[in-house]
Amino acid sequence: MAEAMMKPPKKTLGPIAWMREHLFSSWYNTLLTAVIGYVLLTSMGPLLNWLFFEANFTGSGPDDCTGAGACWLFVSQRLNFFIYGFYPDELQWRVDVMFALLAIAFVPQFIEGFPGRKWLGIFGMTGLPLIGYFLIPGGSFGLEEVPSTKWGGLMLTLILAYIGILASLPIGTLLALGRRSEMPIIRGLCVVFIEVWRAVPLITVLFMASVMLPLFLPEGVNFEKLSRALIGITLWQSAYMAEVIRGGLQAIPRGQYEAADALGLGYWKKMGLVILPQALKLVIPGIVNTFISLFKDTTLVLIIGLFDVLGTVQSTVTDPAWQNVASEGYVFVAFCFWVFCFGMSRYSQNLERKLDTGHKT
Amino acid sequence: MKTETITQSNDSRPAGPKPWYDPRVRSIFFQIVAIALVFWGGYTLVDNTLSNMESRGISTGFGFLEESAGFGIIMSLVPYDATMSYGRTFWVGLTNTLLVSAMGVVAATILGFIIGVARLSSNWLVAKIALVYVEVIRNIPLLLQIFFWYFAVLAALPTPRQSIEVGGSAFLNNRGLYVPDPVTQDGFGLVWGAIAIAIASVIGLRLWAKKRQLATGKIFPTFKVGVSILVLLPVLAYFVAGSPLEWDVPALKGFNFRGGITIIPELAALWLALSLYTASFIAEIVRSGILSVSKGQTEASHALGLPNGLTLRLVVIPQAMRVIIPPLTSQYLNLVKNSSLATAIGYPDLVAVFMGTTLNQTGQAVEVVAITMAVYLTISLLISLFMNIYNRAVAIKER
Amino acid sequence: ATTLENVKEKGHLQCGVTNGLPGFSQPDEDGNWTGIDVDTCRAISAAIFGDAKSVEFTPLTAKERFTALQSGEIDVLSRNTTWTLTRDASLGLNFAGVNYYDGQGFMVNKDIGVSDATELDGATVCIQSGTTTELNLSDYFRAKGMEFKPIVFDTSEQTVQGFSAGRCDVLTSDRSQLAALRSKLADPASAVILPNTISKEPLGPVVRQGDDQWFNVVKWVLNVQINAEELGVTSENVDDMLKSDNPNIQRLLGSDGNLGEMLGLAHDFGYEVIKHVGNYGEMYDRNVGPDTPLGLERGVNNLWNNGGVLYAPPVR
Amino acid sequence: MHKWYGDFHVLRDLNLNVKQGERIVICGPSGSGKSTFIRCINRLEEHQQGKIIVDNVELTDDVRHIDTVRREVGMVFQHFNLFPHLTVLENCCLSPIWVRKVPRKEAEATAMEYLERVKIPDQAHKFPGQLSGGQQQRVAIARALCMKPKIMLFDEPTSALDPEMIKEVLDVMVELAGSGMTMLCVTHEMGFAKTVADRVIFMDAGEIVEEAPPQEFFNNPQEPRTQKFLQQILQH
Amino acid sequence: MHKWYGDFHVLRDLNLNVKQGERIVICGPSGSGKSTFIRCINRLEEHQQGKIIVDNVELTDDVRHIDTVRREVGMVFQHFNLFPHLTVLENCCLSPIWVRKVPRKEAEATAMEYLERVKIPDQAHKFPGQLSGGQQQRVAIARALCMKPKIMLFDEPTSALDPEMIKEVLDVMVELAGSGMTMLCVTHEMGFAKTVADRVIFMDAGEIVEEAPPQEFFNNPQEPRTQKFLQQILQH
Ligand SMILES: Nc1ncnc2c1ncn2[C@@H]1O[C@H](COP(=O)(O)OP(=O)(O)OP(=O)(O)O)[C@@H](O)[C@H]1O
Ligand SMILES: Nc1ncnc2c1ncn2[C@@H]1O[C@H](COP(=O)(O)OP(=O)(O)OP(=O)(O)O)[C@@H](O)[C@H]1O
Ligand SMILES: [Mg+2]
Ligand SMILES: [Mg+2]
Repeated sequence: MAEAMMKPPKKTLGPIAWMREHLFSSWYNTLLTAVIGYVLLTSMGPLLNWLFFEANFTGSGPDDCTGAGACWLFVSQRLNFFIYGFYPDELQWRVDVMFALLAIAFVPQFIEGFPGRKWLGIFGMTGLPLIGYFLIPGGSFGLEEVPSTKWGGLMLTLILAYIGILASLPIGTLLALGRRSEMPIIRGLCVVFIEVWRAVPLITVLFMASVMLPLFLPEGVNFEKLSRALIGITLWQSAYMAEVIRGGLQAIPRGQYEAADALGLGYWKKMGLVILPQALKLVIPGIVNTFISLFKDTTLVLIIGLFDVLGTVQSTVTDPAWQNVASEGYVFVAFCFWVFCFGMSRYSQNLERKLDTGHKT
Repeated sequence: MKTETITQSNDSRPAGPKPWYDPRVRSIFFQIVAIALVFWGGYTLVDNTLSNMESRGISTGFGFLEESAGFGIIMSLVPYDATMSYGRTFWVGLTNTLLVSAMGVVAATILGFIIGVARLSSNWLVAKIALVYVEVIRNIPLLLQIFFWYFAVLAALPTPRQSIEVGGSAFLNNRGLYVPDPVTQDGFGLVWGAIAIAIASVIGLRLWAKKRQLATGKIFPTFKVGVSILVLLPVLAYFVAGSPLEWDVPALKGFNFRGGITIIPELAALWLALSLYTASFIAEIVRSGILSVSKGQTEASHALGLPNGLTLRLVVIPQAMRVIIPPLTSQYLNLVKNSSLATAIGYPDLVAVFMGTTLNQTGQAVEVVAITMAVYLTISLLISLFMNIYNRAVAIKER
Repeated sequence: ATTLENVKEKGHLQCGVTNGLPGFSQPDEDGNWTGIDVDTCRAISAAIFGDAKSVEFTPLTAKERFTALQSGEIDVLSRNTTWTLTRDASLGLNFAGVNYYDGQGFMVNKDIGVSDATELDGATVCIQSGTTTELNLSDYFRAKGMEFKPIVFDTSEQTVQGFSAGRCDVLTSDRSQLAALRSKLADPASAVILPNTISKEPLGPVVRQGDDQWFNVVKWVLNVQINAEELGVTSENVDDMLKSDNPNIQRLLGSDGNLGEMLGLAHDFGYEVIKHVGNYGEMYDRNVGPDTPLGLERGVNNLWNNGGVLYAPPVR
Repeated sequence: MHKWYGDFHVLRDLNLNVKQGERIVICGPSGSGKSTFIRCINRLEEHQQGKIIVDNVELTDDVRHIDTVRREVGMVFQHFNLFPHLTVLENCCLSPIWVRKVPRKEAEATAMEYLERVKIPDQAHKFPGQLSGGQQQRVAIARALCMKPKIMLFDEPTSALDPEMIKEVLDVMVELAGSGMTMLCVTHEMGFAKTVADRVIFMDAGEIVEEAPPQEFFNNPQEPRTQKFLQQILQH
Repeated sequence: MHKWYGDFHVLRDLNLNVKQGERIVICGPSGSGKSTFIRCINRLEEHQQGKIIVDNVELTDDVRHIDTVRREVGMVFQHFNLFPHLTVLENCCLSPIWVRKVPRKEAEATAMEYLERVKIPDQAHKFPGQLSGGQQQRVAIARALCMKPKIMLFDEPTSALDPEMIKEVLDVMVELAGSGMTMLCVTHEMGFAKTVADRVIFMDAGEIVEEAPPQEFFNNPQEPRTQKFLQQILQH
């Protein structure tokens, strides 16, 4: 009597049944649906009109913005400034190369099963910054020098975030190890360092880094403003990174430590070969999330007078030639950030899901 | 002969190894080195700073806190005018920071919980709206959102002369929201008393009702009765005392409103941006907290016959709170720190007033920045401490 | 090492300016800075290096500026900074002179129908943080027994944005800035600048205290420019003037004597300054004068013998 | 009764009649659908075809029916599923107080009674996390009993326990069986099955393969699949 | 040897002499200190009084001694503790390569040899997560063997396994015992003890209560505590 072929009775859901189940299952759900539906219907129309239907996309100057909608012309005319800042036009290919390399290294990370994506990722973490180190500022290999004061816009935002995260990873790892060390003084120092940095707002850190740092250093020792902002961001970020990594270290079962001990591995080998590879993999989502928040926080460099993408937009929306383009500018910046952050957060969520199931097997 | 021997012996520890092979000695050595490095680093830093400051003729010390400030601040919770000292500007900034932080924490928590639960709603539309909200808001820099709210709100509101009137006594315009300021007269003490009594009796009622319910299983309509007591008793006292309250109603004088209580747009925008932004994070925390309670728990609760609502209330939420609290704490800390972005739109918080104007007028950057950082450190330690205490109270007892 | 030596070693001058104020210091789209404060720095650069381009600009907000100078982040602060006693005495700074004599004024929206500052009782005032204007404002209203509400912004850009968004009735700043800021409004005609001037605002370059040589360099570059105008030396005729037999001009341009070397500069530093940047009048006309969008008359900023207060000590 | 997970036919044409007071042991290889079956009885899983009738109430989508059935059926899980934020006593009283609306005093007295029966009255004020596995499982049994159910379901109650604790729990279950309660128990403890079961049911691939009193089942299994399974289990 | 956890005296006056090639099985009730004892030998725990001498090296605080001892002693844990981020082969090669500084080629060859001995050479390039419990435990044994230790310690190697997998692992251990390796094994598998042990040691409350060859131990236990324990264990 094995009815192996018997099919389950299909629960068929027509659109009406679907709506009954998902929108109108009870009186308050019906009410909620009605209210939200009404608000959506009334607000989406004008918004879409402003964004697209009545907006101006083409033209050559402020006078071509005639429609009632947004003046995207403003953005497209200033796009060069928003992306490269003051970087000289004829040298912008160098930035473009970096953008391309960045895309080559990291876009495959989002594609399941892309051949060699692990190696591309490793290149992105090591080779890419090295190339960037020579390419962007120039000054060697016959490349014309571009001082950091000329960097700006999206490119500066990416540089700040990228270097910040890259440098804070090793420092954060050391701090996390220190915080879990059995030596009370080392642990204490790490705890104090981490907690202090985590407690202060980034803008005070940036303020210190940008105008006060030379006061603390011996006379004559000085770095340019960008490097100092980077030092501030990195130290601040590594405190957060340390906490993320500590979470990973704590998630590694004691048995792993003991097994490594039993195999005779010393402390650094134990950490480097057994514990950290597992812990770091475990916290990649956390690291990506930290990166996202750092990426957003780079906007604060605007307050210390660096022209990141928000800074460039802000400095142009008051241009008297263009009337009332602030909304367009801000929407553009919001969109830039949103695309990057949303992509990354999706990536980390997928990874989290994968790790989650990976654990159960 | 290769043997493994485990012998009992009454002599104490085996003879110690050479010091440099003893992990204890090594660890002490490393720690001493670390401490020495830190002290040396700290010393050079302080030394450099002092000598740099001296060679550049920068005045030092905290004497400046006594000097008269001489600049105005638009909003302060403590009495302030331009003749008061720089020390006072510190308190003005601090209270303003605390105000917007506290308001933000409350609003973000409420909103975050609502949205977090909405994410799990069975209503498709509600769940999707909550999802879109979270994904949009948390992926856009806060600074940008602050600018947006500030300038968008300002642009949307009318000038003082075209104020939006609410009931003839509250006014909304681009200078802020003006509401009447209650000025208590003699005899208002009676109303205060009534309020106190009402609150006390409602608490008593709740305790009694819970006890009765546990004792007899009967449920008392605490909420309805409680609200009635809270409203009726003070109102009654108010009329008995002969309406001892006058309202300082804002009025248009010259080109601005005077009188009443003002909520300035800077505060509103900052508060809005901070709450909306933080709420999107709290929503995710709440959602994952609820999801983290294992399915077995819900099943066991169902197997015991508890319906969905009670399962959520008695089994899921109490356990979810344990998962929610630690990340919630760090969101609160983030909110407090982020309130320092006030400086971008001119809300007079600690960073804007003290680390901004005061620092600039006195030029004593090291002292001012040190004080500011100490304040944030203290706030964050206090919040952590408070949250840890709570956390310990709700922690699961383990073997 | 002295600041001058440091600067020479670095190969460039680090100069703190505003982060955007037309006429004083403002970057264009390519990052080239212009303005009267910028030209002051260029003149110093010309005096040291014989080249007006060996200067890098650090944009600073008002509240960052002194810390930046104190810490050594910049060599000279040329950021429309008012010379006051406190700043001279307690901040560890020295004002090297005045490159623009200014006074604080008010700009109001036409609609509110105010024509004099005394009618401003109860006004909401937009203002830039960390300025003397913040203090003067408070003094002025207190002295007149009037009330006001200050809205304090970080940058002048935000101040204008706040004003044009209707957040405040009045924007207060130095009068020269008001003109610049007004030009940034979407509709400049909608705002008027009130006639009142409520303070003295001598603006000039600032250096750190305790390095007299550097102080002298900056001071005398400025004086050279003013003297040049008085003597009729311009960037156009400076080469001809080298052959002038007026001993004053000869000393100024270094064709006679080596006054420059006393300052630690080249003997012909005056020539380089005028050649690359021009005299004070040229600098003024180029950046803020009547033919610029700001359209400011010389007024008190004219030479002493032309009804102004510019009176530079002689180069001798 | 039939049940599907998506297209996967987990339970095929199960047909079982349990009399009051009967004690039934269900066994079978992993994945054969034992848990699923037992969870259907409590409506923790939905069945798609066929009828489940518990104490004269048919389990349908009607919430009232589900509630009624759940009150009459106690369940003990493999992983105990105690509520870690409540003490042992509170765990036991939760359902009586909130579902049956018994006064707390009374509920606590009953709970203590049952805790005594499972031999851990002294642990009443500890939290589950502070107990050993065996003790936790006994609390889970007491908790289920506190609802005074007519039927008890056990889903491998001992498989998450250490060997020594298994005995504690089995002892309690044997005692319970002696008291005449209707029991359905998924277990691999053949000793237990021999001692108490009225019927042993062997399931494989979602079907009931064999159904017999224990002596017969163990000594003289009919189906080849059962024989093979018993061989494996009894090997060591 | 004595050991304390704080004020708690876990191991009291243990005294044991193991000859080369001897196979010793340790049993005893839960919490009696078996694991602690075996972990002390490997210095995963520190002992506070007395001496532990392994292969003529005394275990002291000296890092060099600890290192030497750990090289000579292989350990297999209850929960396998394989490194999930490395393949089976990499797991086995880790210690030879990094501690014994064997060239990778050679280490891999040795590892394959041992994997063959535990009968899973075909799994060499899988990750531990892809293996069954029994296979994992065999990898753990191979990993310990790859260090070519003189002594192997087993801490309840089968207690985390399903009944069906226990046999696989025991078979490997029996084979290993046959090859003349010194073994200390904590286990409750009495069958195994009977087959291979030279001596069975019974511990309770941190003390060695009885110590005897297996026939004697099982058939004629001397101490009442041992008798009671054996009764319980053999009951089901
Ligand atoms: N939620 C689910 N979705 C899809 N398949 C499921 C689900 N739950 C169980 N199954 C499958 O249904 C089958 C029966 O599972 P069930 O848990 O009832 O088996 P079991 O006999 O209790 O096994 P065990 O002895 O391992 O507990 C298994 O093949 C299982 O993989
Ligand atoms: N880290 C520790 N701190 C304090 N007490 C401990 C610690 N580890 C073990 N103990 C205690 O030491 C005693 C011996 O523990 P051990 O794990 O050696 O027992 P065991 O014989 O291996 O038991 P089992 O059969 O359960 O594995 C137990 O009472 C245990 O509670
Ligand atoms: Mg099951
Ligand atoms: Mg053990």
